[in-house]
Amino acid sequence: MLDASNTPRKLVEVSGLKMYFPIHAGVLRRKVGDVKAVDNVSFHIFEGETLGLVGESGCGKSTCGRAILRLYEVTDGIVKIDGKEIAKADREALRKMRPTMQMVFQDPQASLNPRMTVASIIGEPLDEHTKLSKKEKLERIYELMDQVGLNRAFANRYPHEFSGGQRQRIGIARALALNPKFIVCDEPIAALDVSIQAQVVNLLEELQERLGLTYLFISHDLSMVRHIADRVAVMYLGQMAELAPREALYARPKHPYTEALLSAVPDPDPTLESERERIILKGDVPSPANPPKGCNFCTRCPKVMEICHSVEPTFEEVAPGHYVACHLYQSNSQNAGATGASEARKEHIQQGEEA
Amino acid sequence: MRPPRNQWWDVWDQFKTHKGALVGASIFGLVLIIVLFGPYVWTIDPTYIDILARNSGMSLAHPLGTDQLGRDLLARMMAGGRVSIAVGMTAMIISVFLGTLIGVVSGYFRRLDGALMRLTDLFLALPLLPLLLVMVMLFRQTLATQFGVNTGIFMLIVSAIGITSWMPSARIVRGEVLALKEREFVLAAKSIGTPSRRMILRHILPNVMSPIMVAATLGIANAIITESALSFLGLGFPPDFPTWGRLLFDGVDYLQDYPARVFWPGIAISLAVLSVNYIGDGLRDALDPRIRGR
Amino acid sequence: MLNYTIRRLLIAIPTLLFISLIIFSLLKLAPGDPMAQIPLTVPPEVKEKMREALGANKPLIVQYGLWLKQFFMVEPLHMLDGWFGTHMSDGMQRVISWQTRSPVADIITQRLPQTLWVVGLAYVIGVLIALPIGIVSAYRQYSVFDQVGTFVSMIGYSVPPFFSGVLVIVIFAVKLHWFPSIYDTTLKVDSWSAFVAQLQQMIMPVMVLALQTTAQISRYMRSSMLDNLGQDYVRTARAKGMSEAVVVLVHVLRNSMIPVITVIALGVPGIFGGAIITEQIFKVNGIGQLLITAIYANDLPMVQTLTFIFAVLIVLFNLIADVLYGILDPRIRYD
Amino acid sequence: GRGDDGHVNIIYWQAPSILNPYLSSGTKDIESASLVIEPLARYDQDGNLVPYLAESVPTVANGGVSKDLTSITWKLKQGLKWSDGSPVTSKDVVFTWKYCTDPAGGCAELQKFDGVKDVKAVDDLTVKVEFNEPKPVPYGPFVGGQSPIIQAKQFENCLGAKAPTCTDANFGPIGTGPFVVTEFKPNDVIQMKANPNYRDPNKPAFATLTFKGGGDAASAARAVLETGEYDYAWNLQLAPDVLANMVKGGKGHIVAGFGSLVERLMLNMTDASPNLPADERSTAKHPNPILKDKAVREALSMAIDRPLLVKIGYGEAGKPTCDLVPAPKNYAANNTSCMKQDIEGAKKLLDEAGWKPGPDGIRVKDGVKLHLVYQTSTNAVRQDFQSLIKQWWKQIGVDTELKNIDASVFFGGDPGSPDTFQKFYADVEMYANNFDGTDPETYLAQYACDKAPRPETQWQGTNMVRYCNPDYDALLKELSKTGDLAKRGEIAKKLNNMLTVDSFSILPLVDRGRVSGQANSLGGHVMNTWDSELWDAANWYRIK
Amino acid sequence: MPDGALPVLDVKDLKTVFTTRGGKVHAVNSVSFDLKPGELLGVVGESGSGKSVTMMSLIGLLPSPPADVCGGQVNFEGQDLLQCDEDALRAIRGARIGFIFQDPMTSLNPVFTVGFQLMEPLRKHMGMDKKAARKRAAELLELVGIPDAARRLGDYPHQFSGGMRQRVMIAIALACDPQVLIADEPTTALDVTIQAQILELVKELRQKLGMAIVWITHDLGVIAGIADRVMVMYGGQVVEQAPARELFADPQHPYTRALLKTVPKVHGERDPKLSVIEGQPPILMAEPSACSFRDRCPHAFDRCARENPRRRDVAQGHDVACFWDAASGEPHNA
Ligand SMILES: Nc1ncnc2c1ncn2[C@@H]1O[C@H](COP(=O)(O)OP(=O)(O)OP(=O)(O)O)[C@@H](O)[C@H]1O
Ligand SMILES: Nc1ncnc2c1ncn2[C@@H]1O[C@H](COP(=O)(O)OP(=O)(O)OP(=O)(O)O)[C@@H](O)[C@H]1O
Ligand SMILES: [Mg+2]
Ligand SMILES: [Mg+2]
Repeated sequence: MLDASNTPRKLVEVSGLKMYFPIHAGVLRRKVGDVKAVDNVSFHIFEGETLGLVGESGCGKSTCGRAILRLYEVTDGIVKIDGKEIAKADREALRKMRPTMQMVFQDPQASLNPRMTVASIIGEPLDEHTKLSKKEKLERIYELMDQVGLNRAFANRYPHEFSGGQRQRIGIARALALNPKFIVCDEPIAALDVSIQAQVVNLLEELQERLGLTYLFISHDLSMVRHIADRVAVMYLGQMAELAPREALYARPKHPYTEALLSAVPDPDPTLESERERIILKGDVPSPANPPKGCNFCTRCPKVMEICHSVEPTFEEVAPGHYVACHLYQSNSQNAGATGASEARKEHIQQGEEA
Repeated sequence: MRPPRNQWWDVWDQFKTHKGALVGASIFGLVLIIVLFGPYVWTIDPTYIDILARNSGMSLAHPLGTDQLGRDLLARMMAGGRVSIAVGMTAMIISVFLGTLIGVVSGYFRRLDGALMRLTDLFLALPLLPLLLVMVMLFRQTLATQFGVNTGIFMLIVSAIGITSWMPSARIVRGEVLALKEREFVLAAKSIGTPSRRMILRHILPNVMSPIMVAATLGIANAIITESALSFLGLGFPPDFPTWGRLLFDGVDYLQDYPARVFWPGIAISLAVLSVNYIGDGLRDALDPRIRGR
Repeated sequence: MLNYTIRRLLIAIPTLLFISLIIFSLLKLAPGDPMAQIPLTVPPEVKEKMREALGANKPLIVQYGLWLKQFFMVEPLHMLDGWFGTHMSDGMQRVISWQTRSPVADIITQRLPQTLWVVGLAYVIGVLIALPIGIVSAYRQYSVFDQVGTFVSMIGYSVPPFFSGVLVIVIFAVKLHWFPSIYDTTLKVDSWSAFVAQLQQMIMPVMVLALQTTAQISRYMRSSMLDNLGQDYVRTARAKGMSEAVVVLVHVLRNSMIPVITVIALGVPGIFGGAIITEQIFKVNGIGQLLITAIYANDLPMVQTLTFIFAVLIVLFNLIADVLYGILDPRIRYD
Repeated sequence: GRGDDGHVNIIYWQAPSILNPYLSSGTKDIESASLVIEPLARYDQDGNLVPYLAESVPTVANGGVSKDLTSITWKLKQGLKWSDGSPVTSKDVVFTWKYCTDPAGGCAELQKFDGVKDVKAVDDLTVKVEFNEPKPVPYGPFVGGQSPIIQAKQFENCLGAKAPTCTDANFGPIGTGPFVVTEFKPNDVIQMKANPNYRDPNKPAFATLTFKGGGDAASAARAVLETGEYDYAWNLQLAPDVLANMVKGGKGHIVAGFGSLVERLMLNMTDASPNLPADERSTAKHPNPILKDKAVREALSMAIDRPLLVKIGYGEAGKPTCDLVPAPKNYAANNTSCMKQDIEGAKKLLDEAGWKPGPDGIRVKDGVKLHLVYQTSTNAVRQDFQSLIKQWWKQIGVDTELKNIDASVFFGGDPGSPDTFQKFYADVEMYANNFDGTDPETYLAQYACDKAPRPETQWQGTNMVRYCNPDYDALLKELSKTGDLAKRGEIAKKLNNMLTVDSFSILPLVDRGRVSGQANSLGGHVMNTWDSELWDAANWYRIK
Repeated sequence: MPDGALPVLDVKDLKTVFTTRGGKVHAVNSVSFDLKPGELLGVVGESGSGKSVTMMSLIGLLPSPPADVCGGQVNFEGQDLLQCDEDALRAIRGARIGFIFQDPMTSLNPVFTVGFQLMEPLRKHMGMDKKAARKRAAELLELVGIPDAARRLGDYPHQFSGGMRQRVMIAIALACDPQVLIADEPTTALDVTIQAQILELVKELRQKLGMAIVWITHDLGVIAGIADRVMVMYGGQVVEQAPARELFADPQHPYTRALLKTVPKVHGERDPKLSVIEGQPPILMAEPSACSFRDRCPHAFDRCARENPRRRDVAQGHDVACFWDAASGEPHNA
């Protein structure tokens, strides 16, 4: 780990975050269990950086992002943004802090109220948190529209009159309205097509540079995350599998899940594509209501060991800034596991270097 | 460049393009004008009895004929229209307001849901007639002394109809709200820190407009007809106080001998109901920007 | 699903008790008197005596308690007695109508056939007509059929039955002599001619009632069909080479029926509630007429029992509607 | 011969709910029951008594009534049989008395047995009714449709509180009348067949009978007059022109008869102002500020065109009247002073009394405006009357506020309701009333001073107008002691005039007849207004 | 792939117009392409470029109104599909030409079991009885890699995950062994891992069954992995068509070039900045009379605004619709 004194400030600190959705059943609707959408997740984000968060559908990425912004009442854990505790803040305090943290949503169509004009959508946060005069407000709205590259003439239009990329810009303008420091981007490009994805990503990058924003960039598009993120976190079934600086993660993934994930991404190059061997994961993701015992990847892991079925691996730093939750790298696991792990590690590193 | 203009202009622009709605609106407007200003032109007192002119047919003196006491039907139709339309509109507004309020609250605040839905069951199960009897007995005198006989009874009738007809819309609205709550734009508003009240007013309500419009258009028809049944039961306006429903009801006895007596109020009610329905169709489209664009 | 049903049923019990208490208090509060229809020649003292004999002047809570006991204990026991020939309810007072001095339950059972035949059948017919109309007008949206359908159903909705009923009587009974103007509740269908007579006397009330049902249900059906016709799975079905009939009548219809079936189910209690005005006009002395005469006569036990049964039906059919929804739509499993 | 004429259909737009008049005295119940159970004697179309189960009508002259007027002795016809074949005896008559007078039974005809000390079976066929004090008119018990004889055997377990448990008996009493019940559906329909043990072996001509109930007067009329589905329809209270048009259908005709039913305006002598405390409104504590002036009352009466009211509301079925007791002959005062409308006269009268028209045309005196609240029950004809009268009164400078109240509330007598006709929280109210049988004594006694409804009596009482005149009360007392018919007539007329043409407290409007519809093919019926309309059902036959 | 074999599907000058309240939308403008037996043709292009409409026009799946397939020929097995009547088309749809739709979540009927939906075409086109159809349906599910297939026939779509639903859709499309399979963005809505599974599956099946496939997508990575030939669409027109390798190695059309550049790579060098195609896709309110890409094209010159470029061959099996010559960097003079 780098020395704390010369690293940038940690803007967001998450530790032990848990977000359980209760399951009720029976005649009396007693609680019979939980969907452990996010289960004991810890990480931090430095000021001005982009943390990519990847994983398969349903692994809890969105839930994690929403829990950080307290859009859900979190089950447990601490979330600090800009030094202030969020997870347990009272309503008024939370409302005061809303301007510092904002969100851009996955589905640009669904996240815009179809019955509001662009101006009123972008103006809504201003109404909520500022006391600008009508004229000032309009001025600010136009300014924001310029910022995200929307023609001012569109102010009176409705969301359905825009293309997906433009809609996403509206969403971004809304998020920027209050000069936030931290923005959670929940799959902002998933619903867009390639050429437009690039526009949106560029816009986000440009804004980050200009305004010094910090992003949590949620996506399952690994190539795009590689492009935009400084560090990347991989989630699987509600838990962190791996977190590492971008280059390290893409060049030398440690967790078998990350490997599989990376190998599955098609490359727009037929020559490469035809030669590449894919690691195809078998089966579906287990239900987060009923995760497997031990390591939660053990049901699909190509390198599964005996220990994986019984002991849950801890999330540990195995190289500077590189965290993994896998028995292959576990420092304090039992002997049998340890030998296996070190062998596997060797093999693994070789694989990574080949890629 | 145009500054953002009032959204209602957009609504109006779209409304103008809906043919059915335009026809409906013009007919309804015409009916309104006749009913509101007609009495200033056609000045016969609707309760004036001209016993010599009993049961006369259409003539210049009485364009729509007269009733069994020789009262002028045209004057009665206009006076009746005022009341019927006012009752229909007001009762509909009360009913829609209650239905929307309860539907939205129970859909939006999970904690209140169970209780409010049971309340809805309760109202669905209440026998209308005894309930009305009780209401009339308990409040008629007070209201009549407070606001005058006709206003008092008007208030009583519209609230009676209103509070006994909001349940279906409450159920529908609740369902819509439950679905809306899961939509991302609600979450987006939450992330901005929008409080519940504004969340409902700004994001939920406009999006449950279309079932509300349907409930409202049907509600007017329902209220006009219920009012006639109430007058019939003696719970309504004083007997010499004409309403369309009452004229229709009174006319039924004379159906064979003087069919015009049922024809005119029947036509008036149907026309009002139909035109309101088409207006509702148009409004629903006009209120939805997605349809508007097309 | 089962759990959900059971839980809803459990919640229904206190709800219903509460509803019944409210209804009871309302009925007591309502002005009027069981002796109102006694001629003015009967002196007040005698009326007072009669009231006393009925127990109509006891305090509200006593009367309510009595009704509860009679309705929930004596009546079920009596029913069991009827089935098994036992004598458990002997000597116990059943719920007695003030007006007829006879057990309320017996009269209700007597009335049910008429109501079911006429109001029930009208509902069924109304629904059966409404569904195809709704389907066709959605499938051919904005066609002439659709426009005319909208127009007619709105008219149907806006014409009160006290008008349409008398109109058909004047046309078909008085002028044309096709059908009787008065429903004969004593007719026993035991021969072909009796069956024809039954049909003849049912046609007009059924027609008037069905008009209203048709008007409403067809509107719901149409909008539900429209919602579903635009869905992706319709395209899939067509891509599989399915004929239009299969696409519309199998794939789309089943989905469209989901909301409509609940509307239909919620209308069923209305059958038992009767169609008061229509029953009165055609003299189909069913449940609706029973309720209205009981209300006019201030027959508290009768009104209370009828409205309570009605409340039970409403709560029950609310539940059935929800359960049906769950059954028809496999995505929804209430739990 | 019996049963030769097949089937007859009767429709009453109010449906019978029970066939035991002792448990309900609704007209529909009494009249339907009169097909099955019979009294000792009935009134005929002229109000004369005719024996039914009795051999003859007892009088002082034939010795049936004791000289001191304290007892009456009835003799039953020989060989009378119940429809189940058992003989009718004096025990049944005694039982009937016991049944009705049981304190827990809530008998609806209790007043029929007012003042009865004892009823004794002298022998199998002789019954003696003893009274507490002399009864000038001893024909209360067991006379008329309200007081038929029921079978002791059938009802012996139904005394008192057990009365309502005898559903079978209440729905299908064993009787002596021309028909027996085969099926009774309460509030719906009754099926009957000829009584095999009816005393006249040739009667009734009809083998079966259907008595349908429910609906409204218009449809009942239609069924008899236009479609011919029914043979007899009761009480066709419809606008006369509507009825006249239906008769053109050619299937039936109207039968009408006049009794003592009078539609009248009651003028409240006390103040009903809502500003008074609830238990002082309409009580003797506050005289009516407007109507205490006799001139006003008289003017109100003069302004009314009674013949026109009849023409519009009742046609053949009504006669204008100025009398509270219009019949029978012996008691009818036959006043005619009010028959002609006199608007100018009324105006003059008011002018003279100091009521001067205000700027809006409404008369005022001493700051009191001539503003009246006029209430009645909900009923199409009454509402037309209200409108007409309102207009006439307006012509003489009286402002009227109309109010109509559902009949079940208006006549309901619920002390909690402000809208009952007893409470009379209005200045004027309109309804119709009549008297049982042919003697108006109790009827006139309704206007004794102490019969006024007031809080102390839980608002029960019959003197709606709160008329209070010691002379009237004294005259009433005299009537109750007078046995001589002519003398009784004199006194009754005087009483009648005191209420109407002298004081104008009660303004009679219309002598209402009974109008019923009868199929042209139905024969043998004579309209009777003094008893059940179906009193002669045994004589009915089909015209072929 | 065997060159020169007769195409199974030959589309010429296909035109489709939508009539809307706002006016006519020319969604497909003179699209021509062919498909050889066993070949996999990739179709790429940004959203709204007319990919789906083209394919649906072929087999009459567009609702009419508003759609009107107003010109062209579609030769399939010796007949022109556009001239066929509804019944004939129905016999071909699902039986000879299979279709997989974009969104697996909504493309299955939620209230019928997967088995029912899978057996429907089998019973209709293959005339199987219930039992045979059920057996075949289970085989098909097995084929697309759904474990415990026989039992899952009784499940409803919502009981399947997105990936599995898409496999069901594939199974339905394959049910009657079609000659041609049209897959409209079958993996766009899915995760990379699931997408990888499905790509493998399609490769496998193609080998096994040997049918021709049209694969619509806007993910160039997917195309690179599986396509033999690629067709690039823009503004309702085909702008470039080439064998896959050649297209990626030597794109001719400026749009294709730009498109390839917008894609970030997951392996190899990371580009510091994504390049974008500035501007908006064209609004297709009229038939194109000029190059529809000219507003966004870095190489546009005056001719582009006057004339709509026609497709011209640049190499064997490689054509492009552009006035600009990529090789020379000069306007082409044909
Ligand atoms: N409100 C909720 N109630 C119950 N369970 C929920 C709720 N929201 C999410 N979940 C469950 O939590 C898990 C994580 O969901 P989440 O939406 O965070 O996934 P995700 O990683 O964002 O997936 P995607 O890529 O599809 O957006 C899922 O299994 C989901 O079913
Ligand atoms: N029903 C319709 N009415 C009017 N225009 C339509 C309709 N369907 C499609 N279009 C238009 O046709 C054009 C082509 O649409 P198409 O669906 O083929 O695009 P696509 O290339 O498949 O895009 P995507 O990648 O988003 O699926 C678009 O401009 C679209 O607006
Ligand atoms: Mg998500
Ligand atoms: Mg598409």
